Amino acid sequence: MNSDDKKYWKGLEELREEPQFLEVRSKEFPEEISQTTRRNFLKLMGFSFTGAALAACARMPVEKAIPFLIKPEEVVPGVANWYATTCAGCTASCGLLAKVRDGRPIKIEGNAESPLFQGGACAVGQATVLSLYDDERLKKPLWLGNAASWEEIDQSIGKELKDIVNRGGKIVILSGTIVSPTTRALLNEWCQTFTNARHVVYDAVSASAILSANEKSFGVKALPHYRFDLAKLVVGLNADFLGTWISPVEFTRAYTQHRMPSHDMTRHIQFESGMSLTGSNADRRIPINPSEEGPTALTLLKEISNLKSGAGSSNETAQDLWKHRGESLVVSGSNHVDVQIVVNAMNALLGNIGKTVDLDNVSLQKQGVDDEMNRLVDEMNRGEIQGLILYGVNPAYDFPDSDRFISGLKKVPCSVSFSDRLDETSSLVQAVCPDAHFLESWNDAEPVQGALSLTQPVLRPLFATRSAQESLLTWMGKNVDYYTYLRDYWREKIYPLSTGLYLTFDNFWDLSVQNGVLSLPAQTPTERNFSGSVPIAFQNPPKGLEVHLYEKIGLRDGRHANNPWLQELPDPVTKITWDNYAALSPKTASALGLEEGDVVLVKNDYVSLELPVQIQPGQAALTVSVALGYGRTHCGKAGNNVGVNAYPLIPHPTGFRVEKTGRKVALAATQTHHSMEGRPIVKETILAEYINNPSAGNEEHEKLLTLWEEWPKEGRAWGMSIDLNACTGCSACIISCQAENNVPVVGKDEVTRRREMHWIRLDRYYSGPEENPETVHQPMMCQHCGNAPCETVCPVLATVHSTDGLNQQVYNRCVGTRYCANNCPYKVRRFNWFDYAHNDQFDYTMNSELGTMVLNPDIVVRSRGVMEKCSLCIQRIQEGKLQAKREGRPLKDGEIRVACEQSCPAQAITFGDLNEKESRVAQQNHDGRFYHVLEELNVRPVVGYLTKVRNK
Amino acid sequence: MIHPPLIDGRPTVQQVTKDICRPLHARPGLAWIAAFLCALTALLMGVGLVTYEIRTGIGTWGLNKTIGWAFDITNFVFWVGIGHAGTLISAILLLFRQKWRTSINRAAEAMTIFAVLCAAVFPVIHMGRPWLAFWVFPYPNTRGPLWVNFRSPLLWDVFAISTYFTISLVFWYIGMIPDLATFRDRAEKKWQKVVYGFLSVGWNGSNRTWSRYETLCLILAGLATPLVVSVHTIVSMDFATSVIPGWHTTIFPPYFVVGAVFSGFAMVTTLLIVTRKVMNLENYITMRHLEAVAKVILTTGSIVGLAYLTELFTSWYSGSSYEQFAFKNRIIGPYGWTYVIMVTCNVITPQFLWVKKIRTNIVTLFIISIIVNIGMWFERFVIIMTSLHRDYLPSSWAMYRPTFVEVGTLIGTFGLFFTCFLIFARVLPVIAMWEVKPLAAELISPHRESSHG
Amino acid sequence: MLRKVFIGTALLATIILIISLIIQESRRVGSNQGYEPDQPIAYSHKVHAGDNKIPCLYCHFGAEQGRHAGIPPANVCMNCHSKIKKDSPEIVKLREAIDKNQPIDWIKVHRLPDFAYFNHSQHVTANVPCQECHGPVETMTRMRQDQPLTMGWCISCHRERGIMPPEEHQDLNRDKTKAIGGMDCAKCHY
Amino acid sequence: MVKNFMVGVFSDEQKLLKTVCALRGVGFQIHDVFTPYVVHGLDDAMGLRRSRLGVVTFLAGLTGLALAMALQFWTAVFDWRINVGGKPDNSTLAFLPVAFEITVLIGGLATALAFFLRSQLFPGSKLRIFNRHITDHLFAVVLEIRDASINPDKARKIFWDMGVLEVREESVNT
Repeated sequence: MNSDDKKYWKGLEELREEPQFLEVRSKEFPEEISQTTRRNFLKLMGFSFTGAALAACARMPVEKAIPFLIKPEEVVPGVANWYATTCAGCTASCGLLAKVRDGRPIKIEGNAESPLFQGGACAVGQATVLSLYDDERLKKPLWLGNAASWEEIDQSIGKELKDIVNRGGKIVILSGTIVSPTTRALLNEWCQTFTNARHVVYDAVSASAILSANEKSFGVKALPHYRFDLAKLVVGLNADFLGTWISPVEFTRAYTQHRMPSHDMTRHIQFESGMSLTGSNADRRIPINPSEEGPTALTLLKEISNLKSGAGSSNETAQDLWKHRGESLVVSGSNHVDVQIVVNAMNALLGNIGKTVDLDNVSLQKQGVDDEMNRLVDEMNRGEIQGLILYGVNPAYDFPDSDRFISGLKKVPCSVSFSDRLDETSSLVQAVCPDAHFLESWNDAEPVQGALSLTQPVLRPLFATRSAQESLLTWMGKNVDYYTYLRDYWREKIYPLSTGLYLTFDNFWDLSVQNGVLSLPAQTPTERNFSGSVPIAFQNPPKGLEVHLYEKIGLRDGRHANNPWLQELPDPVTKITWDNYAALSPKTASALGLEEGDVVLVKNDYVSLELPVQIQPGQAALTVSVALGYGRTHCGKAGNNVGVNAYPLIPHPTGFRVEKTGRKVALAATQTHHSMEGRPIVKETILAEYINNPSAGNEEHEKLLTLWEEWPKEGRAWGMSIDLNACTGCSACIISCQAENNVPVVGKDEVTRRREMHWIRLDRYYSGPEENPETVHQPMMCQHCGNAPCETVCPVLATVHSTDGLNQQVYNRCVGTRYCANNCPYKVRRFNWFDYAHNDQFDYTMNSELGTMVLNPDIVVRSRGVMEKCSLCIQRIQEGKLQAKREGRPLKDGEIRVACEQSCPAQAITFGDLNEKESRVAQQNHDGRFYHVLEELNVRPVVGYLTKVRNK
Repeated sequence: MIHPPLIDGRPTVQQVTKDICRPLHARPGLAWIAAFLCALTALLMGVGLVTYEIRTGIGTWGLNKTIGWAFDITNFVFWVGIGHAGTLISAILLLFRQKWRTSINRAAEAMTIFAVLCAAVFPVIHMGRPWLAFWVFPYPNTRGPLWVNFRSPLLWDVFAISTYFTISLVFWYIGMIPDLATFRDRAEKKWQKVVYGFLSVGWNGSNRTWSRYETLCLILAGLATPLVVSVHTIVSMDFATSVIPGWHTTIFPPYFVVGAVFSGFAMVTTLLIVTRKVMNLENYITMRHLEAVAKVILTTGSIVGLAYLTELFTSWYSGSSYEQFAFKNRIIGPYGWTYVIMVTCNVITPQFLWVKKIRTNIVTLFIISIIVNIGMWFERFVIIMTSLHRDYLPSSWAMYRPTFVEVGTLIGTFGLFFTCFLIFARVLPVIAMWEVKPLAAELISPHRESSHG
Repeated sequence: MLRKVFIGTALLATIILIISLIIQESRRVGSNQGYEPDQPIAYSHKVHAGDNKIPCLYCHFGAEQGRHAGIPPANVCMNCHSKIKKDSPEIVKLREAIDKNQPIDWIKVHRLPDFAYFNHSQHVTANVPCQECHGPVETMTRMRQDQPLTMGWCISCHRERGIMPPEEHQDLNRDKTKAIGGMDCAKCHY
Repeated sequence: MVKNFMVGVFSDEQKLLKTVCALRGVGFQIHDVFTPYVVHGLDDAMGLRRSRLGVVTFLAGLTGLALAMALQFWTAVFDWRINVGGKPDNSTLAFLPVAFEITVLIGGLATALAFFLRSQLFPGSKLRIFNRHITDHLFAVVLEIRDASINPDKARKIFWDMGVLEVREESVNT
């Protein structure tokens, strides 16, 4: 097929909707003006858009792409295709499916074929589709700050590199952890091509200590593959493994597998400073200061060795660990080698090495070693580095001593960055060669040895960008494209290792691309002897407050700061959006006379930061938790100057004081009241009681009477159940819903006014003492009540019940009285206070041609003044039913998966037909743990919850 | 029992005509002009703010996902409540043959019309898409036709308010026809002759018409009386039929109706005290009128106080923790101060009216009437806002702070109200001459058989 | 008296007339029934679908698979017209457009507001003849919107017809008429 | 057609009442009496029947009630049956408020309309205004001199006896 064909695809019915055309038409039918400027208009903006448009309408989006499952002869307008690919949101490299509609990827979901991730996808991964349409991305390469063509760039850089080689100067490729084996091979080859070239790996948030500790303890400088799925007891030490640590989706999936209440339910004990997502899920949580990590671990180690020697111990955690030896797991997020060595010793003593700690199929994430980076910066400052190629890193922002890095960078004659935007670092370099978005490029990944994953482009590059690998290949003079290079690598290195039955390599390749993931046979993990030396004691920290730095679930290390979806994603614990802050324990705050929102100076002898105070129950006394990843200055309109950069605090985390500035700011929180007030909203029990009585904690049910005959439930009766025991609160569902349903971003001010638009929210409640409360997370969306209070009060029938049990909201009928929202006991309805699309006041996602391309064309973009809410993904229900109808078969349970359900890494959400006795959701409706929130109101929701069971 | 005369100064029938028709010939006084300019300014500001709100979005108000109504519906209920006194005076007191209503019923009815007008603004502008407000009427359309939801209290409101407005307007106008004829016959300027000629529809004082006219007035009064009760009952059902603790209360219909009468009479007092001063009508609107009104305020104020107590008792007795919390939160929650204002203004202040000196003193009466007006606004605010801001799920609890647009719109409706009222005072008979004249005639020849009013 | 009766009758008649006119007109609000624009190429459905009996789905193949029926790409035209009537002035326009790589600005005749989701394949699968909504296309020399395409019009069909003939889908009992076609708002509005 | 009237103007309602009684006592048909306000006892003196406007109100109200209930019932149960909040399609109780309002509205408007029609009051009405001061303080008794059976002098005498202010005869073209 040639490009002419593509044009004609475009020209067809779709082209008619271009804006200029609409103007003409609107004169003909004036009453339709307002109607036409919605979905179709937005959808088709993409077609008039430069590069994307042509590729978009190709019969196949990109020549070599092989669609997942369905092999279309051609793209049918209005029919989505799914392509398997791999996430590049962090190094976890989750297997993804990209939904491509009319040539544009519009939704990212987890790939259920992936053995590690099993269909889960985190908030960040799902939000990457929005970063594809980020207006701040560079549209062309830059040479000395000016736009240039790739030929010019290649020529100039080629010359520079040649000069350096001739001079015998050092060239360094500074990158984040490379999880792609092919890219690693390419970098090796590159470094060999240029004499004196080397590759340095730098992770802003590194696991350097684990690597070193393992080298010292077991002689393997590697990040082990932690097997949470094999652990019956998990002890975490400041490791937020469900939220941000190493591979949260994989860990969440593995962790929740055995968190279903049963005799062998996994138990989880967490020692931590700030209240993390992981800690909020722990069965026992012990607040400790960061400096107590070592002593705590050491105590545990001693107690366990006492137990081993038969001396006994009074330490509960140690007893528990000893009871579960061989099937327990101790993890620490500390970046102190000594702490990690103690943890290693503990795992070795418990016989976990080779079982829950796999050092034979190691994780290939977080390979950065801090010392190497420090050495490089020293070299740069000494002027020893002649060429520096920055790939996927932003040290001018996230290197703790960024000034030293910048001064070093200025001494590098030739500096090149592959950054996709002019960020803090790339705005200082000589040449910026923008890397393509991962959805635009070929690549592979191996997050854990033997678990391979392929990235395939789902659309042609939107701009004149080029994948970094392609650039490197060009500069080393290799005349192959990266696709060929990748395929060749797989032919030589991967294909021989695969055990599947393939006719040819082509067959192997096609299937691998189609599936997106490939598992190579794994090594049998072996037990290893601990050979390190355990420190005898840890130093006491200087007087003052200690700072505990952490990553937030949305922004992580800050690379996604310009993604408004992630900025507006409420922190799962604090529920604050668009900011970082100094979290203090209630006691400390009241001792210092501080209230929430007070702006304070957090300072020690080295650094000082101005941050608003957030009062965090469960925060360890005398600690301040501050999130990294904020305070970007060069990431784009959404993320610039949001919060404060806390990286400079990394080297000096102790001896802080907090000083009041007298100013006060409002933190944009989506929830401001934190107690359930004794109401039975989240029902919970403890395992021991549950085992005696499966309805423990859920005994009380109202006897519901009705005055009149109920409406018949003949056809389908959709329902949902949410397992509060599985839900970790990771908030992936929020982004999934936002992407699927065109939920607008409203910005910090509007969130402060409590006007966020998320259709699904995660309610978080604390109970117990405020020094160390118990936490519950509860996803809350429209409960689709059978006797819906909202429906009765709408004067214009804009919200009524469907025959299949859904509470329908008809946007185009709504006049906006908000009566329904007032009368909703769950407060899940969202009102369009303003026009959020095409409004300069809300310049986030829907205000530019590019931003609107992410919109789901099957869903209306709601206009100002109408109510909206969760529809239980009615478009997916319709699509599923249509598919079954076209194929002449009944629907199967689980065939329709709503967005939040699909993305949930914990698989806490189940959607299905309540009228079908065998469906999972109908079965869960008869579970002893099943209940409806606010059951006594007799509103008869179809969304129900399963009680939370704590293993304590 | 001998009552003091209802009007002072023993005016002749001719004098009555002359006094009431004075605005036809005289230029407006300075006080009137000043008041009118103030009112107009407020109105124009209101119009500007509403325009801004409709162009930009409801987001210009301080509402949020939890609190969907606050100032808007508070103002609506407040103004509807104000309106009730007018109907009560003209209709219910007519049925009870209370003569003291005669000099004040016209102005009170005008107050009703203008208050309902102000009230009707809010249901329209509080909509997200007010340009589609006509969708609330059941009319044949191209959508199937798609009708409306007759189960929604908001729809009942539409019918109640529009019926109330229409019937009040008809009642007011019909009651004015004889006086408009007087104006017509006294008019000097051309435009006055044309306008009053048109409005008085050829009224010639025929007793055959008078006879029917009396029947008509009685019938309309008979219709208006249950109507006025139904209107505030239906308004209260906006809340009473909901599921929100603090709203879902069966006491609301009588409580709202009494509250409406209470606030309405307070507003009547305010207006009459000003009108009699500005329009020199001290002889017609006398202390006896004001005292009667004050007694109504005292009675209804006490009933309102009883309602507050009953509400508290019911919430305690219900055993529902949500109900109990809602009321606890009203009193000692973050908006407790509004509850304090409400109780102080509505329950404590009117009790001073037991003292005759206070209720027959223009100044104290005026102050109390203003306080009651404020208190009753806060009552609606307390009911609407504090119930919403903390309902079932604590995760959604939120705070509310009005924006300048909301405050300005409230002031704007006062502008609308007073602009209308001041124009009314200038161009229409402020006092029902045909009802006052028999009283004047009686005063002059007291020996005769009394005529009814 | 006679005069009064006459006037009264006339008045009543006028009122009834006005009301019926309002109702009549209000039925047409938002409908472009009868819209028949000039197209850049004088394509005749009568010649193709009527005289030559080319099945609708040959050109509008999208209708079977997805939401949009689609205006066929020019190369579909050229399947035949590379041989037939090559020199007709209209075909020359078509070829020129292909040569110049310029899309043809067809004017869309049947338009639904975007808040109404309509899926062609759903209706094709349910054996709704194209003519039901598009009128006697095979007799139209120039394309015309034959039906009102208002919500009331959609609804009247959904009300009256068994949306899916039951005998064809015995086993799909629960997904039948009510569940698939039906009158639920969210069948089309989401 | 030309009508001849005799108009007697009074300033006192007692005199007026007596005059009317006297005139009727001697067999005069009172065409009408014009007053600035409602004079108690005048209806009896003139022998007026009670108005039947109430019947209009009742019938119109009943019509309104029937229409409102019918519309609500028909739209909710027959024309488009929709499940609204699980409430029964025929939510009769919920239909009452609207039905009540419509009853009052139609009843009130119809009564007012009937009044205007019966009294021939409408803008531009050609009703004779016998004295500009009738809407101020004067009263007028009007006899229509239809034929010879009415003796104008006899009437005039009664008027003067009763203390009339002024008596005149008028011819009106209708």
